[in-house]
Amino acid sequence: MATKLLIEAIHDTLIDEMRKDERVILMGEDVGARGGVFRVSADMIEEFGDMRVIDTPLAESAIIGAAIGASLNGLLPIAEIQFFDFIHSAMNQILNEAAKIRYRSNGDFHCPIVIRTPYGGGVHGALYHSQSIEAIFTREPGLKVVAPIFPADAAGLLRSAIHDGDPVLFLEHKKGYRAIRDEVPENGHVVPIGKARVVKSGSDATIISYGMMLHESLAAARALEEKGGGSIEVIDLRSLRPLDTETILESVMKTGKVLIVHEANRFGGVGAEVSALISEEAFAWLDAPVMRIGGAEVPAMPYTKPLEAAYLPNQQTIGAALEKLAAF
Amino acid sequence: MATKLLIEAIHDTLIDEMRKDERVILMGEDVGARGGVFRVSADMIEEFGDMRVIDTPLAESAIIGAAIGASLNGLLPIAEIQFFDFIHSAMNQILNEAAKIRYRSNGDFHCPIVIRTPYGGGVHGALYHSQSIEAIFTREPGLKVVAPIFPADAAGLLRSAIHDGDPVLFLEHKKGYRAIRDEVPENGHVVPIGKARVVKSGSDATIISYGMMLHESLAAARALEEKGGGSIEVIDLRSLRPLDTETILESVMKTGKVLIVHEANRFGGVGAEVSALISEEAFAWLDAPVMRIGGAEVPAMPYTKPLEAAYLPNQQTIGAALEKLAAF
Amino acid sequence: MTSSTARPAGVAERPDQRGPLSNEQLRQMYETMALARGLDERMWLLNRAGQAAFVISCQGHEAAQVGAGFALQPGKDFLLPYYRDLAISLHFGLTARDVMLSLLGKQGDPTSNGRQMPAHYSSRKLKIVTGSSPVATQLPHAAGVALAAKIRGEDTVAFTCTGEGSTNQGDFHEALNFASVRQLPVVFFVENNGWAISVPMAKQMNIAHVSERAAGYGIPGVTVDGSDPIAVYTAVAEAVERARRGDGPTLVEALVARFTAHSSDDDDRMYRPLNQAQELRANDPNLRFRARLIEEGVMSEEQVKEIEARIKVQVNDATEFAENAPYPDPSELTLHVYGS
Amino acid sequence: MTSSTARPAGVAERPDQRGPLSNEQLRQMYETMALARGLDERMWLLNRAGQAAFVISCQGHEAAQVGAGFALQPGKDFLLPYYRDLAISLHFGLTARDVMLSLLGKQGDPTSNGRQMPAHYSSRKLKIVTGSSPVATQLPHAAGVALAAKIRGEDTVAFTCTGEGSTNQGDFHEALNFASVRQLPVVFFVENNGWAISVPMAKQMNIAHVSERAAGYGIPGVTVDGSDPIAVYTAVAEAVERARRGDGPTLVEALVARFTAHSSDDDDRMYRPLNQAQELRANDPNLRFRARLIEEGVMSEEQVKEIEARIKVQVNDATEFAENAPYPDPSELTLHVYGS
Ligand SMILES: Cc1ncc(C[n+]2csc(CCOP(=O)(O)OP(=O)(O)O)c2C)c(N)n1
Ligand SMILES: Cc1ncc(C[n+]2csc(CCOP(=O)(O)OP(=O)(O)O)c2C)c(N)n1
Ligand SMILES: [Mg+2]
Ligand SMILES: [Mg+2]
Repeated sequence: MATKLLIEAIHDTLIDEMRKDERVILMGEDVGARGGVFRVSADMIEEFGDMRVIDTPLAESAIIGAAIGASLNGLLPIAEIQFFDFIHSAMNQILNEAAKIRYRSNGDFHCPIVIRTPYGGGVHGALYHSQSIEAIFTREPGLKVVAPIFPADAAGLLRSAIHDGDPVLFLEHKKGYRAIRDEVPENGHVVPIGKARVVKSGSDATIISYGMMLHESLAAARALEEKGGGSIEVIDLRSLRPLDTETILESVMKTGKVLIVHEANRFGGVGAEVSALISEEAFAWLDAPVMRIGGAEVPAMPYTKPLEAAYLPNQQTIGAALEKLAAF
Repeated sequence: MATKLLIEAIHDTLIDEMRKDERVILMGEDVGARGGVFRVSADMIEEFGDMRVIDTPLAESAIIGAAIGASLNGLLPIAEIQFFDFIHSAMNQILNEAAKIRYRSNGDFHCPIVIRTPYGGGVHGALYHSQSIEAIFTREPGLKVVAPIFPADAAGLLRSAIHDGDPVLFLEHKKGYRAIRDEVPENGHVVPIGKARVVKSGSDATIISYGMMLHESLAAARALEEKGGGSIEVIDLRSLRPLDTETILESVMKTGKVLIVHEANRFGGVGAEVSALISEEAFAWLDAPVMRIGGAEVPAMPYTKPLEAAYLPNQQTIGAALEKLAAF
Repeated sequence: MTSSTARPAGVAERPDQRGPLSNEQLRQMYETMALARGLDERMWLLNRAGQAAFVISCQGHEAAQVGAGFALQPGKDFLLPYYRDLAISLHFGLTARDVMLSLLGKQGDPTSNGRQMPAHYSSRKLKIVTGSSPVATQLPHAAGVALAAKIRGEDTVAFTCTGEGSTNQGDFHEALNFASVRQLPVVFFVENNGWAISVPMAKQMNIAHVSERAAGYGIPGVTVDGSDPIAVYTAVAEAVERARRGDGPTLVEALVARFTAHSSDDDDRMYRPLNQAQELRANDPNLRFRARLIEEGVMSEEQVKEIEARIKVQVNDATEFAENAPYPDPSELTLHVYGS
Repeated sequence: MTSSTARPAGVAERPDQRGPLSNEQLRQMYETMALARGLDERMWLLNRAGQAAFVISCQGHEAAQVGAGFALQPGKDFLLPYYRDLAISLHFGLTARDVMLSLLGKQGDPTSNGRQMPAHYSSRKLKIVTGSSPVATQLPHAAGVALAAKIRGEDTVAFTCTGEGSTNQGDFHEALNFASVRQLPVVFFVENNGWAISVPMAKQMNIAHVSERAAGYGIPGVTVDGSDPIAVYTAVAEAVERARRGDGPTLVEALVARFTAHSSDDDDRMYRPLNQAQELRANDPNLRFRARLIEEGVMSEEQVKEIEARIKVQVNDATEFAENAPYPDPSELTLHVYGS
């Protein structure tokens, strides 16, 4: 098993799938000679040519709209949105078109596209290069949303996404690209969409998270255990829609205490749905209120260091919440 | 006190505020001679002229973008989006611009616009003339969202929205326009943004709702009481952001049982946030799981009668849930 | 010819010619125009009778649509229509029964099985691509359909239609630019009836012809008289050839008339004088084309009677068939959200 | 003149004239261009030294920006800039200290108090309107600013800038169309440096000049040599007069060069030959304008020395001032989400 950075796992899987299946194309701003602004598609235009690795004009709605059209005519397009923060002008194409094509045509048409985009903050990207607005998309039936933060999951979920018959929003944490390195199984590793993973098992409380906050949560859980504060189970959702209800509820029924952590602001975030789901399905098993930690309840992440740091949850704030939870 | 239809209350308040304040303008598709496709702005271009009642080209992003610009130069624009289902191409202007202008400029600029739009289904509008996608907007700090369903609230909240210093999304239920008639106080009635209303008080359980489902909920509550099934409190949120936490929690602490009902699908809906809020803040007072009822978990509301009917919650489905709740 | 301004307004490039069309084809053209009109008029009757909740019309657009349709190859080329495209959808193979099933939202409606509003014509088998109600979103789709064809080296053409008011949408701009940069085999067809619901052309854009917009993308732009199916055929045939040759997209604007209110939910007396609507009908392309074919000896009075008779049968049959068809079962509500 | 195609590429309308500018104004022009360059170069040094996380440059655009700025009335007209508009923002009254405070994200940065990335120039007092990072969103804002002025009967002009790649966005199309239909007093200024990060003009659009897009909106489109501040002044002055007269918007394209990589996060050697970047610098508008003013006797070697000296002092002072300024307190995080 090779050890790879998150970005390498994505890059290598893209190349592997494009070699295996001619129908797969990549389109987006600067994905060609530049290899993408983060170099996720480095050297791909050289191998696959500019008919399959397409530098598009600066127009997000056309990128998604054209990808949709290409998918309706037999291709498996991967559309890159340069930053999640710039996806808004494509929302009509994503939410009103891609997500509704199968349903509105009664299954006559379907739309197998993947939308890859870097999200998340902590890199001095400020209000418009740091956003975590996944909840806008997870609420949309017809769309699938994944946010792998381990290289193996990124490789396995990207493969599933490319061959899924429905549109999949594939979220890549830009801070994780070069911060997270881990083992990746060789040849064709696949991770099914809709399955969470228990990253660390425990018995006293459950942390449910995803993205970079998963790693902060792990650190907080371990720190608490070291000082004998209890045994914490940590779940990486990986897929945000569909949610892995089974894995979530199993853990809740075991520990009876839940802390949900994500980088997005709390109000209306993925954590709200997970919390509501838990009260509906596992109320009788709860020994404490389901708690949520999220980014600051402000329009977006500020640029300057002290404000950016104050915006983000971290091991300390998570640890403090865990202790509150343990005290119940 | 005059009795008015929901649509009349909105129409009359628009005229009243435009007479009182020269800075108020109305812009949108067909708002002029046509008076809007629902006739909300009937006869307004005749009174205020086409400099203040503006028939715009068919371009939602420009409607909102120009309204933003006009607000930055001293006007109080009211932008109409003909159907909520067509707001997507303006999401960049709403979420990345209007909602972030005050914050990103550290309070140097602010964006006092109102975005009026008809939402909701049950009128054979199908997938693209029936949507309830308010949760996309309620999750956005910097934006306010209101959804009055009583004529008096519509008048009072529209007045507050026009004079609010921040962008306000003003949701008008298109089925309610001519279905809901009620008393409206004269001269300058104001309802503050962020305050819910206890429409019917009760002691055994609380229904939290808004929009047309509020009326279905009221009917279900009354029906249950008549057959001695318990006393149900019914809250009309009216404002979806900010939420009236105080009124919500007070009621929960009184009744200990909560049913949340809205027309939007459940996953990631406003009800998810309300449910999560209640478990965090009133867990100890809960005698039963917080339950949610929403539209079907499908991409949007179908056209044909039987499927449209099957999509929507109604007095019967709400009543059944109430009985389940009462049984706890 | 790269812009309508090269020509007086609304005049087709070769209005005198009818291109390489056989008399048989010309009669088919007329029959499809007439069938579309017959179905459309029946839909309004059903609406007024309370049987159909919503109708939106092709009346006044038939000649433009059918003329364009004959320049394409149904079965091979893709059609990405909008809600007025009943006539060209029929030309692509949609049947009268299909149309009535979707009007009444009945089981078996091939466009959506009753899920979409009427007039959202769609069929994978017929290469009519499913569309939504938000306008202009099909234009980028058409570019994408053409992109796939070009990547595979096929000479398929994507033909997409919209109204003139919808060319003010960002998606129009982004789609034409994308298609031109990649030189994709797509034809953008604008049915300019001068109104966007109640908003007249002058309040929609500050140009005389939509085709003037082609210059901004470096593609040819043409304006043709949409009441002359042969002129439209000629202009679209040229655009289609260009696309098949690999010389990229064309913007074709057909000047048409909207005979009815915007839809059954609209009342156009609020914003356009009644006599205007009447004047438009006075110049009905269907009647003019029929007279012309008779006059030119392409079609006999006999044949006209046969055509009218066939259409009457089809429209009645389709209506009855749809009226007797069941509604979809409520259990269908949750089908086809995801494939797996 | 309604399209650049009326003129050979990149040649200004009246390149020989300098318009009604006094020698004093011409020297001010140069000083602002030079100050912008001085600040920009210092920002890169601070970035390389690890003090500034992000820099995006105006280098190569200064002449176009300052030439345009002199055709406007700061204090009366509105500026809706984009991230390269350091030079014109200085002309509108932003100070060297303001710029350095925002570069380092320090307390007192008037553009956002450290909340936005550097180069998001903004100040209500100076009528520089706050902008975001998503491109082209400021174009509809400019139309709206102009709409408010027109409704109140003021002769204020809204001047907004963007890059050529950003003209592919739907908002460009919708804004120009809206502004033209309402005949609003706005000038759309495109700084065409031939690159959208790594994407060359040819992959962005299939036309020779962005100004050709004006035809689609029925407004004048001009292309000027953006390395000649006087040519830009002349073209923009005409557009501003047109706007003040009530004759509507103009699209002005200035041909400029991007001397640096797209930003400090970019490495342009991946997509453009090193020698191209060097060739561009060989034709530095700042140096050419300085030589020209000296040659024409507008500015003496003495005065050049004084200007360079003043700039050195300003840049050093601003750097020191910003370095010594405190960061915003973390408690500021939650301020200004809502007004009430
Ligand atoms: C994005 C969007 N906004 C608004 C509407 C509502 N609407 C439906 S048709 C129409 C007018 C379209 O005019 P035009 O493009 O000229 O087509 P026509 O109906 O005249 O054929 C409008 C505003 C819509 N369908 N989509
Ligand atoms: C909507 C959107 N998509 C993508 C980006 C990322 N991005 C920033 S600048 C840029 C290129 C802009 O090129 P151009 O408009 O020519 O301006 P220039 O930088 O060349 O002056 C891109 C793609 C963005 N800021 N906004
Ligand atoms: Mg029209
Ligand atoms: Mg550029």
